[in-house]
Amino acid sequence: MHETAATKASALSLLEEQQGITRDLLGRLAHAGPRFWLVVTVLGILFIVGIVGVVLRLQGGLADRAKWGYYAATFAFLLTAFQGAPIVSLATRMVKGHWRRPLARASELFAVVGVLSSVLFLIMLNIIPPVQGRRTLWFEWPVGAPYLFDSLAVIFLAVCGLGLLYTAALPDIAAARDRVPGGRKGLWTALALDWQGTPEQWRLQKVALGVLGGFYLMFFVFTHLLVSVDYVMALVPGWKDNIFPAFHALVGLQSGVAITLVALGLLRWVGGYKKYIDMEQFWGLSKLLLALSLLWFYFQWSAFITFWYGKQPGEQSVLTFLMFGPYAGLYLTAFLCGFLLPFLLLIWNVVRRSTVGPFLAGCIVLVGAFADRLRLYVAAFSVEDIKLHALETVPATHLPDSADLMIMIGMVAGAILMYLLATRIVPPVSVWEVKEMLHYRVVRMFMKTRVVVLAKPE
Amino acid sequence: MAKRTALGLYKDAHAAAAAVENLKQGRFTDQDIDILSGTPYPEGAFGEHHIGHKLFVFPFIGAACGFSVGLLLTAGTQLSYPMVTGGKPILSVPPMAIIMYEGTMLGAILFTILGILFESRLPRVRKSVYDARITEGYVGIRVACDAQRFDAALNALKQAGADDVKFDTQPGAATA
Amino acid sequence: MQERVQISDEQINRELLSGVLHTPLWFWGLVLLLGAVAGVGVIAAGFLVYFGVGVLGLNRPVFWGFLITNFVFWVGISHAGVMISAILRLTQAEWRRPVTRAAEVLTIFALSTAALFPLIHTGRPWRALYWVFPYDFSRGIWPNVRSPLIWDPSAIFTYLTGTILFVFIALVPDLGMVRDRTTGWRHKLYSVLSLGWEGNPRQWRLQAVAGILLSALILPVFVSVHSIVSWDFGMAVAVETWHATVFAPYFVIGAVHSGVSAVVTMMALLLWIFKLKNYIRPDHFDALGRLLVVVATAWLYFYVLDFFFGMYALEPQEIANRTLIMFQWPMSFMFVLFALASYFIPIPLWLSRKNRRNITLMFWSSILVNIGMWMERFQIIVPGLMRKEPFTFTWGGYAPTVVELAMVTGSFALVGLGLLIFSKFFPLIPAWEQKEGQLLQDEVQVGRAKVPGLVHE
Amino acid sequence: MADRKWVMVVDADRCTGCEACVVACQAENNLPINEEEGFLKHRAFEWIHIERYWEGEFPNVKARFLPLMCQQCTNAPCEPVCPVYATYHNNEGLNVQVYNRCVGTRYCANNCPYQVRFFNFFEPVWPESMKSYLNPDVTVRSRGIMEKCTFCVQRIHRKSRLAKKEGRDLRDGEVSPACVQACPADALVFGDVTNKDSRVVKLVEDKRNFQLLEHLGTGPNVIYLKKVDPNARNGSH
Repeated sequence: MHETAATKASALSLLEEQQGITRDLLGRLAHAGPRFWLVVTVLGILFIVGIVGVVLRLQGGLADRAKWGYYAATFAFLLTAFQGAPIVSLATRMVKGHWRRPLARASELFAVVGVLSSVLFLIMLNIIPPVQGRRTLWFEWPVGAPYLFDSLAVIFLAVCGLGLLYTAALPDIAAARDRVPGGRKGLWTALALDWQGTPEQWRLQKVALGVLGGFYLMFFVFTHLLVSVDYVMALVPGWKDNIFPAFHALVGLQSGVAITLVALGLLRWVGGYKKYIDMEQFWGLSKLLLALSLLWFYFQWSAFITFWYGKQPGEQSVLTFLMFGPYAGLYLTAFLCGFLLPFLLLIWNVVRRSTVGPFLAGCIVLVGAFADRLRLYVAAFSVEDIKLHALETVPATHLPDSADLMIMIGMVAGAILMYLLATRIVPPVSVWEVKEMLHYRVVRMFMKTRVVVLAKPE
Repeated sequence: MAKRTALGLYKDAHAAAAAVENLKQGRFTDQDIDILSGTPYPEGAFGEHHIGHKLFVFPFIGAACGFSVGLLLTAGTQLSYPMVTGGKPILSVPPMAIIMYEGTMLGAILFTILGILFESRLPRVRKSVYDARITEGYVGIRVACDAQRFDAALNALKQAGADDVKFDTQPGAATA
Repeated sequence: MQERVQISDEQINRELLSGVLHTPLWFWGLVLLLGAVAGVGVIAAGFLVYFGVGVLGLNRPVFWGFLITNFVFWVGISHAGVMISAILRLTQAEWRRPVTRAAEVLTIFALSTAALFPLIHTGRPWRALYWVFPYDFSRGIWPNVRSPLIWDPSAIFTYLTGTILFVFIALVPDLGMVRDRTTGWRHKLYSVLSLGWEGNPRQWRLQAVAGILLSALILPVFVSVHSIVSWDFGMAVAVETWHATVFAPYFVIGAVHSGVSAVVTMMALLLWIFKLKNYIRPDHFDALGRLLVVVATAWLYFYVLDFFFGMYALEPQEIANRTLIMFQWPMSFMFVLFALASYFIPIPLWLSRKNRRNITLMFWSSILVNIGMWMERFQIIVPGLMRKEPFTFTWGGYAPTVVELAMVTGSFALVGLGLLIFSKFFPLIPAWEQKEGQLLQDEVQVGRAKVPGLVHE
Repeated sequence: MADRKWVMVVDADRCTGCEACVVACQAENNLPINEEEGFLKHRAFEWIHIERYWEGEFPNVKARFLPLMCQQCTNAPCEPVCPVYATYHNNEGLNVQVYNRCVGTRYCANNCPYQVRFFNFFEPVWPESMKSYLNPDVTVRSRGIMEKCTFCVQRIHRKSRLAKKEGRDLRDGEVSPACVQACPADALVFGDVTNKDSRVVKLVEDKRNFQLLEHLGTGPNVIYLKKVDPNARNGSH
């Protein structure tokens, strides 16, 4: 039942619609409102405060590991939430979901934060003790472990993310080069590498996106494995928990989805992209978030039930240390915000099919992720003698001082700042992908009812 | 009063839709008209009204029942037969949680099945006019109405270009 | 889907019912063959029950062997059904249509077969009832809910019940169709089974909703089943290599790996035996292959986590166990076979689209995967027991006996037999879903090209 | 009756590995007769057995003997995994096995880190002439069930009944399992640690004491005393 005349007519209107989109989205690129710059300045100041905090910390020296717990947690949070976000776009791209198109860029843009976390990692390197004579991922590996390999992983991840972002944004950059006047034209011309959108270029871009996407996912999981073991598990004596690296990465995926939801909400309500970002995107992501939240509980439960049933003294002390002892509060927060609240929110289809509900769930999950990272890293860093066979005495809680607070707030602010600045170079809603969608998403009559026809090109 | 039933069979779904339209114009309501097809059409394809259902209530009731049964069994057996094993508490919650979870899910599934049957009005014992060709791609439009409006119904069905029209011979009785 | 065939509903009915309405000679031949093999297995089981567990190759410390391995294996296979039907239903993957029912039915028979093994291999099977059922009200003697062996039956029972009902609900429209095509006692039978289905909008609407809702409900069960099976081992503090936190997700993903491979095998067989080339097309194998590449890689990740972080703590048993698996004949040989079969041969093959669309190759490689996964289960269970405790004095070995081999082989025949008999009574490919798929096909004009599309409500 | 806590002390320094305890246990508890095949198949019944480990390099090789029986763990891993409560902890600190309940899942044996649970793979048989030698106080186990050292619970009960009749508490050393009774080197000492002036209490406090696989937290009620030999390794080889 295809009415050819209708399709022709729609083809014409389609063209106009596409031009409209291009003009609109690139127009926003040309000039940002004062409100934007206000936010940027505020964030900038906070970022500087954060840097000051780091400097203060550095004066305390690197020897005392316990002092650096909050710094490490902040780094871990960036690695978890911000760098987890791009996976949302690449995963949904792999399954060819049309609903993803308007949100792909919003999530990919978070890759720029990789630069910040790589810089932060420089200090992390000097905090952990050498591997000799202690339980470690590397056994007695001769050279470079863990420092070399960990930093390589972190840097690769960042580079891969930037590559992904660049490849995905290339057509839009070219469009900006052609249309947007002003000082940044030179930059765009340089970046666009005379992209003309020939079929070969498009095909190449598609392949590149696939490959980079796969690599990013693998690097993400791998980096989380290294960091989680070298900076958390290996520092807690008697903690042998082989699901932990997977859990660490899982929280990454979960909070990646969450932070994307938050970004979408802000783009919709504050950024003024209501036209493009609609319930459909929130709906799709909220289903993903629900699944990942369930997995959160599943992974924690598998670890818990094994230790609880095992009843070995070593296991018991780890449970008390990380869940029910000094960090019970943080763990409770992580549990509520990482699993229970989002679960209770998102099982209702009414909530999932809204914009506010998923946004809210996203915020909650982010809080949970941060609490979880604090719990793990602060706890692990507060252990004195890591060469023991089992944790004999549970070390006391380590409370944040002013410097810690400055670091935590400042660095997160810095990450957001980078994101905002990036949106000045690359439109936060992918022009070419949204335009492409108009081809493949058609509304038609099916006998007496309206239906949506989704086409999936190979 | 006596009701009679007619069934129009259409090879072309559009024709069937037209028949429904005719009937609607003939002041036949959705209650009188039944659309029988061997394939699920998108909702409203024949201009039929939206079908409401309360299926989503059932799993929650089921879950509640299942959960309580699970709780009863696990807690009850442990308390009524208090044996210390491996230094675990007499009322060990984590194992209970696992079994209660299974109970909950089982309850939810069972009630959902019941809900599906109930909401789709199955099983259906009372036989009415039917034709085997419906599961062969034909669409059947069935009208049940008072004896005196019966001819109007037949005409409406025929007008839309029915490939075949069947009806019960005498009021009430059905032929298949 | 790329190449699209439009078949008349009448033809669909005829082709999908041929297996139900006519019984060719080969059918009886196959039934006899499988029956014989299964029979041998049953006789072996009789042996076991009559003479005692001694007829198995078990000893101290290896108290669990082939039979438990086989149990885990079949539970794993049973995860195919829900993986395919539920997840693909929820994600509205179009290519699921012909695959779903066969996969679910495979689940049913695999699970029932699996459930037999732990029961038979107990020392006193005739007493094992009160292991499961809290029936002894008079004396107030109850099963011990703290034991994973009580969690198991509860999970399996839930999963089995759920799947059977799920299959039935999705079967009702087709039963109506069969009812219209049969006469005599069969007509009566199917009239009863189809609950007087006549396909009005309400029934179809509920059918659609039911698919989604039941999928969503059965998915959590699906995850829990193999997790709980894994906890049979994970809870055992005495066997260092079993006592791993990663076991639950690791077992589940492994189950999906072997299960989906089993579906590939079965689809190929269906295609060849029932000549269903109009329904099972290279596209389906392509899609399944693509899915498997992802699943298998995820499985490998968890395998590495388990294998590596077992040794991470450098406990003597862990080291002893790894040395046994990797370097000591014949385990080392098995280890190499396992690695090649379960991942390193099939996955590289499936990376190329050409191979994925080559059905013969998919058939054999998917069988290879399941050989590998059977070994994987064995390597988890038995070596752990052989090098259980640091008291080297009681380290032991294990070699299966004829009885065990017969029972394992029999189990395969049993599942095959079940599927065959099911296919005699019900169409293994959902006819109505097939028709719906055709109805919803559409195209979108992009420039000069016609891009295949789908109608969504 | 009053809660007791039975404990056995094994002095590795005194043990000569003569295996008298093994024979005594065999006779007392109606263990099936172990033939060669049983040992070859790893199916022999030895509720208590002596594990022999060689130490040191030739020429100065030393044999170390480790008498091993059910450790009657406080947190016994074997107990919670039994689906039918066939094994549980009683108020005398004993880990008891209920033969009638047992269905033979063998899970308990898998989950015993000391490997001291034994399974009746076949129906045990005795020659006609030996039927009359069976101990009437001890159940003869049928096939398909699990069994293990009970600290000769039948002796404990007989003596406590006697004590009850005479209206007194059990005297220290009054109860002794077959193995303890038979040990010529006096390497095995058995007693109730709730009775403060018993011999085991003193031995338990000995500075040489240790438990097998302490890190598992099973809390065994069998206490071992180290060999007084500078280059001896402790029990957990």
